[in-house]
Amino acid sequence: MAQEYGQWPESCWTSADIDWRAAKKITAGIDIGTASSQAAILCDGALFGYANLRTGANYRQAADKAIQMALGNSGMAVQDIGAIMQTGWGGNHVACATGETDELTCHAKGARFLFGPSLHTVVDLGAQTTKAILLYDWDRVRDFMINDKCATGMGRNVEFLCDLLQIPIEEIGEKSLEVPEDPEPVSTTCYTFADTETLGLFGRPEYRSEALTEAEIYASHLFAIAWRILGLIGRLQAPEVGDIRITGDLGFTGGLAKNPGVTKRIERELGVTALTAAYDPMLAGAIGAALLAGEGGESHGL
Amino acid sequence: MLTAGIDIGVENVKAVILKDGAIVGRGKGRSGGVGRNAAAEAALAGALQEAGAASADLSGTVATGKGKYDLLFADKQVTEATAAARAAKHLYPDATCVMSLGADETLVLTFNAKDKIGQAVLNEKCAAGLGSFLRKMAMLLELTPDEMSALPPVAPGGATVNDGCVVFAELDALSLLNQSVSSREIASALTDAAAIRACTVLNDITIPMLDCVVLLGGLTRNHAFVQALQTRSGVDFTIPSEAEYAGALGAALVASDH
Amino acid sequence: MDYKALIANRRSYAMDWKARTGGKVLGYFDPYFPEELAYAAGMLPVRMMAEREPDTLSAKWIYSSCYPVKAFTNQFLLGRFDYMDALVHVEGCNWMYNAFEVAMNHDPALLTHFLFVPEHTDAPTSRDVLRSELNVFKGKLEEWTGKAVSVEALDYAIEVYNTNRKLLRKLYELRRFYHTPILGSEAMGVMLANQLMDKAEMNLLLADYIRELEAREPAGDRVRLMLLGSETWSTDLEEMVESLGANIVIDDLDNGASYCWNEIIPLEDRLMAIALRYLGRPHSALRDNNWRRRPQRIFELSEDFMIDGVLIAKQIYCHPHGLDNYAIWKLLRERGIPFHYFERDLSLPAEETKLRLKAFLHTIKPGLTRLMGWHQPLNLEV
Amino acid sequence: MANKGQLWETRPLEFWARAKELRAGWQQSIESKEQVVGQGNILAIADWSRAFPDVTLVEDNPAGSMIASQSSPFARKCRLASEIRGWGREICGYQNTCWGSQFLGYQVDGSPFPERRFVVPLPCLCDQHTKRGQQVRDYEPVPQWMMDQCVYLGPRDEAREEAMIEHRAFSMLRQINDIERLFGQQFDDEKFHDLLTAYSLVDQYSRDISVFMANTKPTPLSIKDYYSVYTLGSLTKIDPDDAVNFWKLVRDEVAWRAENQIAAVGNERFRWIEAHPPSWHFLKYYRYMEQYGAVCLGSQYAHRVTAGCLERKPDGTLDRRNMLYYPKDTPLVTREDGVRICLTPDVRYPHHHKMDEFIRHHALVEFADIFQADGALLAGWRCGVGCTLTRKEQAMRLRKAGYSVMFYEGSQPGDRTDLDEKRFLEQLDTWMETQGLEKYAE
Repeated sequence: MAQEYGQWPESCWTSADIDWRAAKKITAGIDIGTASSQAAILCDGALFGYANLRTGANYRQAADKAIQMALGNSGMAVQDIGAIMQTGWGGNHVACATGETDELTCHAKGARFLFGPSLHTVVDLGAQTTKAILLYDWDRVRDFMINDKCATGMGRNVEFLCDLLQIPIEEIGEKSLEVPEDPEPVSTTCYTFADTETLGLFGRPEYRSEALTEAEIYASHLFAIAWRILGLIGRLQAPEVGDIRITGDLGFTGGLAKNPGVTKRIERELGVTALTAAYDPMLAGAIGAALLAGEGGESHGL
Repeated sequence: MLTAGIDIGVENVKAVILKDGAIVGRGKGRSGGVGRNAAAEAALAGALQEAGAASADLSGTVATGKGKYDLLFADKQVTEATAAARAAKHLYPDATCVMSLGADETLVLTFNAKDKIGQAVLNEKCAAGLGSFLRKMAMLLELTPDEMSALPPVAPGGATVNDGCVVFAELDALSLLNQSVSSREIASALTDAAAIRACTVLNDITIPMLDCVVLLGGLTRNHAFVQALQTRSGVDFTIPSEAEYAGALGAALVASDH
Repeated sequence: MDYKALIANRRSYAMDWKARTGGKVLGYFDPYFPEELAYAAGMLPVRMMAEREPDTLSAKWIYSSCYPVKAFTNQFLLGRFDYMDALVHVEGCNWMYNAFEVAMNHDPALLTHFLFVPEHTDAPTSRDVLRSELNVFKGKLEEWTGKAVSVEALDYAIEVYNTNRKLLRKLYELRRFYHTPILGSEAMGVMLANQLMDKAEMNLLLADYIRELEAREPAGDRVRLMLLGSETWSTDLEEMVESLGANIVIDDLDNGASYCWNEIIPLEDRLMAIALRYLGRPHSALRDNNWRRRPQRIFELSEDFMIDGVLIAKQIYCHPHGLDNYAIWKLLRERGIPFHYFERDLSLPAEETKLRLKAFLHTIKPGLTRLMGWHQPLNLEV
Repeated sequence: MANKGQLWETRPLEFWARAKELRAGWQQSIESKEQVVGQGNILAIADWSRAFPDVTLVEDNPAGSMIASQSSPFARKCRLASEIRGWGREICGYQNTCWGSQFLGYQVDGSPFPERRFVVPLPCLCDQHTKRGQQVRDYEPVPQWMMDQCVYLGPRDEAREEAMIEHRAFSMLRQINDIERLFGQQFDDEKFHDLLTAYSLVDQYSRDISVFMANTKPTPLSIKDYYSVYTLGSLTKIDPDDAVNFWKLVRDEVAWRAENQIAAVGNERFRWIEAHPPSWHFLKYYRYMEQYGAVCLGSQYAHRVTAGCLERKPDGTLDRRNMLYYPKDTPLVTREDGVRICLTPDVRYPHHHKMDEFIRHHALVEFADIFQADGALLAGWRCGVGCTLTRKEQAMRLRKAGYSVMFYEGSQPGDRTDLDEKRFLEQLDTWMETQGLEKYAE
């Protein structure tokens, strides 16, 4: 098998310390995304196990595999879980689920779990959709913005671009930050435009004062993504006059949250430092779903 | 005289060694991003090996393709249009039109009475990256290139996706996936949508239809796509066996001019 | 009323109408097109429907543009509008103008006219210039049909159209009830069908339909939404909203509420009466620029129709509505009306739109949001 | 320019020095005086605001392009500021950049954005301009005077025009009266008269320049240079006499160059045309094309200055279509009549896309023919409706008429976001190569 450049390694973990048999309440959440799927199991509100894997073309299979991986060798079986909430793009395919809810609410709840109580603005950088969420109370959604149709699929496209450029996805972000100053971003309109532009940036110094370095090319691409996301965040609460601002602390979830080439640039433009997640930020949706499952299947914050 | 032509695209690099108008060696590999020069060197080495020659034997090396300016060792660069025109005219002296389908670019050329290029049309940005798009969708749907190539045409009343924009097409494909439509049916719809996008480039200058339209480029290996393009455009394409190496062939022909 | 069938059979309806009456069919797409005038000249004004079809043709004639305009162009080139004898463009959206040009140049036999309607609707001279333009158009119609447009014909047309508007307003009145008997998709379907038909015939159908609705058992609790944004050509968004337990009860779309909101006030000078009706219409986005009427109107409708939230669905690359976003967002935010803004094209991506709608509906307290205030005012100094 | 492949004699333009002086003088005049600054569009052939002592009307297109040329990152920030408040990507970057700076409240150097005291929105020409200036009124209520851009299609119809001109004249007169009343400014009718005659003369000179460019091979002036002085003709706020003298200077120099075969570009081998104003950052691409010996002759827009592009008269000579003619010795008319004269040609702007059938169908083919062009480079601006309208159809017609056409894309002339520079240059290479031209090494 040829080297895979565009994919995050799959991962799973099951707690060795928690005695699940003693737990009063066991709940699980499964988040089936278009590119990756996650499962999270909570015992009395504490994370007991999780899994993060590629979705592939079969949502049902991915869901089964995710929950099995999260259960690990703990001896717990699916039947032992009190309630299982499904969410995400394919969040209607999970055979063992007892409830279904929308992604935004899950991400809000999951992000508070991952980032703590000071969190007010969540930016979910998924493979397919990008969402900016403003929280209120403990974990309610006050307002949210989802990417324009033209800006869909940004996350997965980074994966594909890494594959084309043959640079591992874990490295592209760090590498892009090695530039002294960000070059002009490529097109922020559409990833097809952005890709064709990025692929053309190599070589040919006569067009520019000097040819772009490898790092500058990655920076150019990731800066464009960051810029597009910035517009989404800004729309949440644009002040009458002045620069973009956000309320309270900021947290990133989703696959691109692990790409500092995107997140650091957003932080720089906003002048803030984002909170650090206690676990893999891709788990926010699944953890949120598990928390919602624990609230007795109430699927939204009325 | 021995010349080399290298076609370095966004996905693959192809090298051809030409001896007195005949291909005597071919090489191919992935092109990568920063690794383009190395990839081209490797492809050229492969071609030379097949030709049983050494790089010192070459009297000229010409590069074409999106990465042509990344190659440190090429003597000259020519645009993809020139390379495609040279290759088509070399293979089919009667060609009246060439369509080249790459991973990133779709290109259509017509010849005028003097066998010079009359009009050249490059795809609009909305139709960029069709080859890459189909590969990306194959990855999403977990289908191999052979499976993509063997897809049936879109069935009447079958699933369809947006044909105006590949980004929207992808979104529609994901919706279909969620509605448990089979991967193959979705892939057929995507192939058709890509063919429609390619067809818009062709339509720009070739109505009424021209008699000998030569189809070149890597996408010609995808039979389902070619079939869909033929159906959508009504053009009966002439596809040479060297279609995939045509860019490199054209470049090598230019090299032999000097 | 089987509005779906009426919409689907629009071509055969128009052909049949032509055979029956010997009249000509006239296509238009701008909301400011003075239908009465064409109707008085014995023509059938029909709003053109943009429909998604595999499109290999439009790119040769037109670059980029919004998707409905691309679809129009493609449909023209495919001959889908072959039943139209005439096409009139009203000064307004430039992309639409481009489609008009393509149609005109592609088919020289098509009768075409360009009608200027002021974008500055409230100057004292606006009505004069519009009246002058209507007179020019009347002359053109007479040339096309070979017949003079009589005062009686004008009066009849005005009467038919006024009746039509009254009936459509009744439909909207039914939507005002908290437990309304009519769903948003049905109402929009009727609006769309209405714009494809001879109004004298449609009025009969409408009267029956309203009686039927009045007798219908009202539906239960549903989240009440308002729809803003670009014109629509289908009811798929309304249907999706309904599948999630909500209902669109009011809109401010050019081919929705704004189409029927005001009537012609009779004047001795019939053309002036028509001119005043169109200038006095609820503003379309492009014409809402001297004295703004849209934000205030949207607020008033939101109160009148007791809505819980607003959906703004803009066509991608629809700049008239893009230009109005600022004023409308600002108004909705200031008054604490929840809204969700998104862009769409002719097709609605099912899963992505559902994701938006579900999440949006979860932020609303049905029936109470409007009364209790959306959320506590946001403290920006957290 | 001593490019390899020199075919013709060439030498620098002499009017440059005077142009620079005028530009500097204008800069000084706006910096030194306390002005009532409005935002919007002049909407007429002559800049009427010049007839007020201290009124300046800033158009958001040039304001936006000035910001963009000063700092690309700041312009990007401006557009983002505009975007987050709802104005999307489909709105022209010129306006988004200018409005964005207003939303941010500061300019590129950090100083506060200058206050606008009135707004003049322009509808119709390109309908993205419809609400031009409106956002100023939305967040900081100031007076607004809107004026319709009335247009129609079909053969000239003076009766139809009359109502349109009256409609426009009413708006403009009201605007002038209101500015007098609100800002205590006196409108100088004599100066207005001078402006009209001056613009009329400038129009004739610019027509002559266009004729020289069209008739002479090699062209004595390329559009690259012409654009540098273009705004001194129709848009700027220089003194009317200065404008007339300057344009006479330019005309005379171009006439001399034409007579003596002095080329604008020494290696002219390929003449190409455009269809609309280029983006503000286009200079380097004109230069790039000159490496191939390809020289640009401009567009109908470029040859407009005050009215109409050229047409061939029955006797074979070239003349401007719809000449604005208001000679110096015309007796001083009333303000009302002046306003009507000022607005009349505007009803039928020939570079406009809405005009009589002949121009609309064949505008570019006719233009290419008159200017003896070899090909056309046409732009598709995804979000620039007014600049893109009918472009594809024109390309089709040009191709049919035997001209070679290249089409490139961007989001809009005021915004480089979508202009994939590398790809664009590759397209230029492709175009030139397929025309059998090779680049001369510098």
